[in-house]
Amino acid sequence: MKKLLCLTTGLVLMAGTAYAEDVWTGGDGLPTSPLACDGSPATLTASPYNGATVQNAPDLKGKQISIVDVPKLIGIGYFTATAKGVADAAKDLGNVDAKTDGPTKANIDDQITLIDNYVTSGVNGIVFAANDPEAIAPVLKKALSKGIHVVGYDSDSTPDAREWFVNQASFNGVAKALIDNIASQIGEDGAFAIVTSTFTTPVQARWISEMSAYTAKCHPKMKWLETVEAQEDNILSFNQANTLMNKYGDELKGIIGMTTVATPAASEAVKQANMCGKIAVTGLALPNAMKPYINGGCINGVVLWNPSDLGYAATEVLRAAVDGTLKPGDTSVKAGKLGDLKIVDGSVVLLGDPVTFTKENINNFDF
Amino acid sequence: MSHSPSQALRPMSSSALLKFIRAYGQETAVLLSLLVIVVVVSLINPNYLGPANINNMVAGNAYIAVAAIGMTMIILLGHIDVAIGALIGVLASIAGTLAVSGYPVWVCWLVPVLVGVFIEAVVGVLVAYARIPAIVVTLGVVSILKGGLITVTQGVWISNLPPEFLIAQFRLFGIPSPVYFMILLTIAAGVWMRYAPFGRAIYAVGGNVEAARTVGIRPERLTVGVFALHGMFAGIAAVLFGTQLQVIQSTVPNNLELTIITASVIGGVSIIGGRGTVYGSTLAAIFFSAVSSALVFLNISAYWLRAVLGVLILATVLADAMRRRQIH
Amino acid sequence: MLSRYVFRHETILALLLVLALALSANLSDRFFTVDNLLNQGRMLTEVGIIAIAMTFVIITGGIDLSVGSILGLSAITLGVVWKTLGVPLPLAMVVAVLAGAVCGAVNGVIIIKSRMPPMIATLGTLALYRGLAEGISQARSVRGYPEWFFVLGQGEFFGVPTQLWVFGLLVVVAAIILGYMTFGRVTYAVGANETAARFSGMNVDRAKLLIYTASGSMAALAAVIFVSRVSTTRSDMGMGIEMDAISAVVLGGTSIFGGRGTMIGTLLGILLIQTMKNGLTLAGVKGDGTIIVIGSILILTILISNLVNRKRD
Amino acid sequence: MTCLLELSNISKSFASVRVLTGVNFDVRPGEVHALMGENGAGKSTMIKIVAGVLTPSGGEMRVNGEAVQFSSPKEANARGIATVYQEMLLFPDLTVAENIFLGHAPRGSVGHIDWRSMRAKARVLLDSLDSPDLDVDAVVGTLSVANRQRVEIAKALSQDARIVIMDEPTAALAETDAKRLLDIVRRLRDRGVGIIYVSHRMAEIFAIADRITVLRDGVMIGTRNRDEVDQPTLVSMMVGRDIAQLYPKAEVTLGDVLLETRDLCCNERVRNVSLSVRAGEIVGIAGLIGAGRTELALTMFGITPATAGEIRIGGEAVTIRSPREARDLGIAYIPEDRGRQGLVKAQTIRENIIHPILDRISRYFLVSLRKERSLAVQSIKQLSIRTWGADQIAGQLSGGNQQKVVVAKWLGTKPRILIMDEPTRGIDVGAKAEIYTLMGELARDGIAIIMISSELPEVLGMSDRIMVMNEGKLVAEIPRAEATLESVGAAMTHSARHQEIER
Repeated sequence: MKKLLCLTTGLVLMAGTAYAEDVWTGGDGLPTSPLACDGSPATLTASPYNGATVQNAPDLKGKQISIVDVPKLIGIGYFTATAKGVADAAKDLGNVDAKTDGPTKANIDDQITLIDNYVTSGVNGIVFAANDPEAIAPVLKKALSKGIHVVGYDSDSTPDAREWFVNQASFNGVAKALIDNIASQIGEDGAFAIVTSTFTTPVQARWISEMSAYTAKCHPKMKWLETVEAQEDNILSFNQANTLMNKYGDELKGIIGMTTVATPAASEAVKQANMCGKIAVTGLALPNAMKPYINGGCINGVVLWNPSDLGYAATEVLRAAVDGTLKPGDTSVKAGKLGDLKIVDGSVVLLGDPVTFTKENINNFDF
Repeated sequence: MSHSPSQALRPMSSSALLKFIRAYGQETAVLLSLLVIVVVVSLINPNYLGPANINNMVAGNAYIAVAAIGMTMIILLGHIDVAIGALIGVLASIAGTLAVSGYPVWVCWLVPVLVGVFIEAVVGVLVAYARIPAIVVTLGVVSILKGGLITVTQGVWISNLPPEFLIAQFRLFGIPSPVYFMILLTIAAGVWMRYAPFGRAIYAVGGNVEAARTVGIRPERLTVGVFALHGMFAGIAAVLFGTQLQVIQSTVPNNLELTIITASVIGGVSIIGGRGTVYGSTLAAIFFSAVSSALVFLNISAYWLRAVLGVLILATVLADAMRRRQIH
Repeated sequence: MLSRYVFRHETILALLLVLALALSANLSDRFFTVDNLLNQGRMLTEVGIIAIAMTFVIITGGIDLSVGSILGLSAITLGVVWKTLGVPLPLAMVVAVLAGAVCGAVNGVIIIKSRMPPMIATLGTLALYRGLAEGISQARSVRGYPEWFFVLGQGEFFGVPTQLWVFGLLVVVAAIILGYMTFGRVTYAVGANETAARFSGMNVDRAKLLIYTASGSMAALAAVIFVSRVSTTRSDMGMGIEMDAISAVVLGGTSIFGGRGTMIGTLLGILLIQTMKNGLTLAGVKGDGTIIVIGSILILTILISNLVNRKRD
Repeated sequence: MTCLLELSNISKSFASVRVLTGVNFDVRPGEVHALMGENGAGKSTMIKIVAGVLTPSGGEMRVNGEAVQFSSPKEANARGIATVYQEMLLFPDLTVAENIFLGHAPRGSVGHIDWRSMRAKARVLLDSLDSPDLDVDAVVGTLSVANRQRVEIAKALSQDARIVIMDEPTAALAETDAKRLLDIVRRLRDRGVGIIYVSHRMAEIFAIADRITVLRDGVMIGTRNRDEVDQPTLVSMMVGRDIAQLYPKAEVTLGDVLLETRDLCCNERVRNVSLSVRAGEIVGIAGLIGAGRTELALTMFGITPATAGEIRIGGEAVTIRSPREARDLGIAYIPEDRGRQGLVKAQTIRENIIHPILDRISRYFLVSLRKERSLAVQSIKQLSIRTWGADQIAGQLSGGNQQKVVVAKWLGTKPRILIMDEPTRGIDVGAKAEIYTLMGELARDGIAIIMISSELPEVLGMSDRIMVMNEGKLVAEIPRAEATLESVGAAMTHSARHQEIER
């Protein structure tokens, strides 16, 4: 029995080793378009509108509308912040009833069911962050066909299933910010590792692909050690970060957290291991979760857009679409307190460049 | 005579070592597997056995080990609790909410334990007196706890926790406190289950309810008591879980309950009840973090972690089934 | 007498369902529309199909926790066989269902041969099958299915969602098997007293093997419909669906100890849960509130049913 | 001399059924008081009342002259009453020492279980029971039946019991073990313990009992000193009528040999059994529990297929690998454990009756509800099953009527060979008589019947021939004319191989 146990464990581990790939970055394998190394802006090509059109929409211009915000999941700080943005925009606009409801797990089926129910209940607009771009498409198309306006944020669906998508930052922009940030801390020949959510999460996989391409293009000597999964689970992220440090020892100079859960957890791991200053951590993170580490001097800086602004912008864009002030072909849209936002790639509203939170500015943010 | 299996076993009983292995077979098996993993992986990458990594491996799943102590008792009785994951999430959030509201830390640590005892005692009453199967009760409780947690916290992370509250980050002689909790509670529970009449009664009821009645044990009362105790361990596990980092999420790891149940089962608790100790489940919890760490060290994608665990569960329980067939 | 008891539980359920329907209709005028009701049918199909087979499994006194993972593995099989291996899609669908059947059969063989408790055996394969799904797919989604494929999950047939026909057909077939066919009698006998069933000349092992294989196949069929409904394949599909299916079956009056339960009960259980999910959402209750209600209803229904039952003994 | 225990006018009813009526019984110190009666006579009910498991509906119970009322076994224990249960209520995963002391283990200074002293005390106890070979640390699940029995007795004695109830303690023991057990009983008696001893074995009763009380149909027939009675008197007290009356053995002309086995084996449990049964013949198989009788039946019925040897049906060699194959060859088996093997108690009579013939009464796999009902109604009538209808739950019937349902379900397969394992266990005398009559009728119709029974009067009364099994072997074949309690009993207990099972 003991033999059996050991044997199977050994076998499975060996089988796993044999199967393991050499360098597995965790990217999605789709084509990439890394930005220029020097930061010169990418040429924004104006392309024709490629979003969907809402059918038989009632004319609600200026009238009171009710909208629902469906994030990937509820119960994590990031989407709590976007929900706050949605609520703020609704308050600023004055003629929008907004509500946030989402699945308790990042589960495609629950999200679809939820949206479907809201379509039936007859809301006027939906803002969403998709768990899967394809899976969510049918139900969104159904909403469009019933005269419901649909705007995405954070994680897109296929373009033909929504009108507009508010992009927090372009994929290659985030990739550049993260890689440049880590490179500036650990040097051009430093080695780093990534803690991501799961390899199945499209957004993270996209970023990682872009990061990999950008590293190859602009920081060719940097060593990408490996990418590990930690779901949206802070204890697991913490453990994985620890394991990375233990595995690579002095070789590991930096960790990039790809989720707002992983980055503070990795920071905590570095702090608890007394490796502040020896291992740099950066990544995507909410300022509130990072304040102890950045103010304490353990971590230099993390990258993120303002998720509240993201929710805010999505709501503003939706209102503009309902009112007809935002039409296919427009190149910018007015978004309340956020001012004018650019529109690229046919139907993508750009929130702006990602913000790097450092000791200097982090206390100005509260989300 | 040769047709009784007992004959084959009897001559061995003179050897104390064999006796030990026979009594703690599954525990020994887990320990050996753990050693095999440690030896193999550290040969490939010596960093695996670095003090920091050992610390992480032992501490990383300490809260799972603590929760598995209670789960072991529940399974010994022949029941199961699939709500333990959600419960740990709820109790951790309660602890965190109290902490940021400025209550003294001992209140923040004690209240979740008491709430855990209360909730599980209610489950125990439904199981023992209303005779609803434990899996049905706890299936319902999962929904109530999960929904309740989101409704109450609105999904907001609890941050700005006072440093003195973060008990899981305390260290003594460089070893994080969860390790002490895990070891002390495991030994305390192990000793209690061996030396306390109440502890022995768990084995009696799990092994043969009717026989237990004839020796004066009241199975219903005992069941409620064990569930309450299980709630206490859940509460302690929740505090350890919630204080490990600087923030408390209102979600728990996916399938946390399955991990805890698996730790108990791999640790040697017979799912039919009546046999097993808490030492095995604690070893199993450490074993899990050793495997999960080994996967990173061996560059094996975490995809395979689940497959490995699945094979392990099947192998151990198969071994248990085979051994049982030998006994009866 | 047995049928009388069942009638009682089903009466409670039916009353609850009527109550839930009435409440939902009262709370939102959009609930009682043909459109919404049919659409709810589309939503419940996957859980429903799995619950059909799960009813048989639980009546034999077993449980199958691995169905969610089998769903994931079959979905991945479908995607990989079609896209990576280039097998024609109709054939890939067959292969996917076969893969599910094999997974189910493996469960059955483990349970029969090792006499491991089904809960533990399928807890093991739950992890194993999900691990395989993730390993095989390397976590990549498969997309780009042809348009005709979506007929199954998104299309309609005589104005009713395609998969609802499938589900309806399966419910009827399963109800006939369970209620009127020899196999149904064997299923009940195995659950109520396995030894007596064996001594009555029934092939208990074959029945169990068939039931677990069917459970795997149904999970795989649900996977194909699911993929067709959401247009994509992911390795995390179906996570946790086993609990939904088990809840529906148990709510439907099937005893977790085996020997008792009906297809009508399971159907009522599924409908009740879906009605509450839908009705509460339309009434403005959020998802977290809804699951609290469902959890409470599950415990209360079984509690009431148990109390009624005990009084009668 | 004061009695340790005195029962006066004790009655017990379940629902509206009276199982004990006005029983008077007493036990004196240093006495073995045997309790006898057929199955269903009320012995177990009486024992359970004394042990505190059941509370009497009427009457008075005194321990050491003091009136008592027990509401739990624990209270009976506290009064010095201990029970050695027939089904052995032990914990298979725990050790010998712990099984003995569970619930009243020696405590240490902080109230903890003192394992060292517990093991030492267990050792002393076992030694006093002449069992120095029994390891106190052995896991009970690995022990032989005889050793478990000793653990049970040690458990009873561990609480200073003054009264020990022993419920058929030798039923499963081979001769040497049974003798050893009787020695233990004598030791206890000599220590002044009062023993209530339940047994079917006449020889044993006469060897050990001081007084004998006979129960029949819940009524006390009488208490006699051992030297006042002889075996035939006891038997007629138990049975209540002439054996010839109870066992209506009809003369039947025997037909051809229907079933024959040659050197049939099933592992170690059935060894080289060769027997034959003719049409219309009733062959009784006697033996101790564990002698391999049931195992032989299970082998012929395909539950545990033969590992060697041959089975011939109507002269043709056949292989039987499953009950279904056995059924198709015309073999039916009425199992010994009605509740576990014979019936699905939670289902209706109707459903139970068609279990073995599901395939035969269905078309296109659809069960013919019409045929099902008519078969059930017909069976109820034919076997006069007392029920309110075919839809009554089988578990609600009395033991005798449940047994008739089992018989009915197997008669529905139209068997040529009927194996009946303990066909009258736990059913009342009336139902017994009906079963015997039915057996006679079936034999007259040309069915070959193999009857396995532990009730010797029944075996003697009904069989044309008696086979005796011991340790898996057929050790004797006795024609009806030569069969007596003594001859059969001797063959049963005489170990073919004089080896000790336990070292």
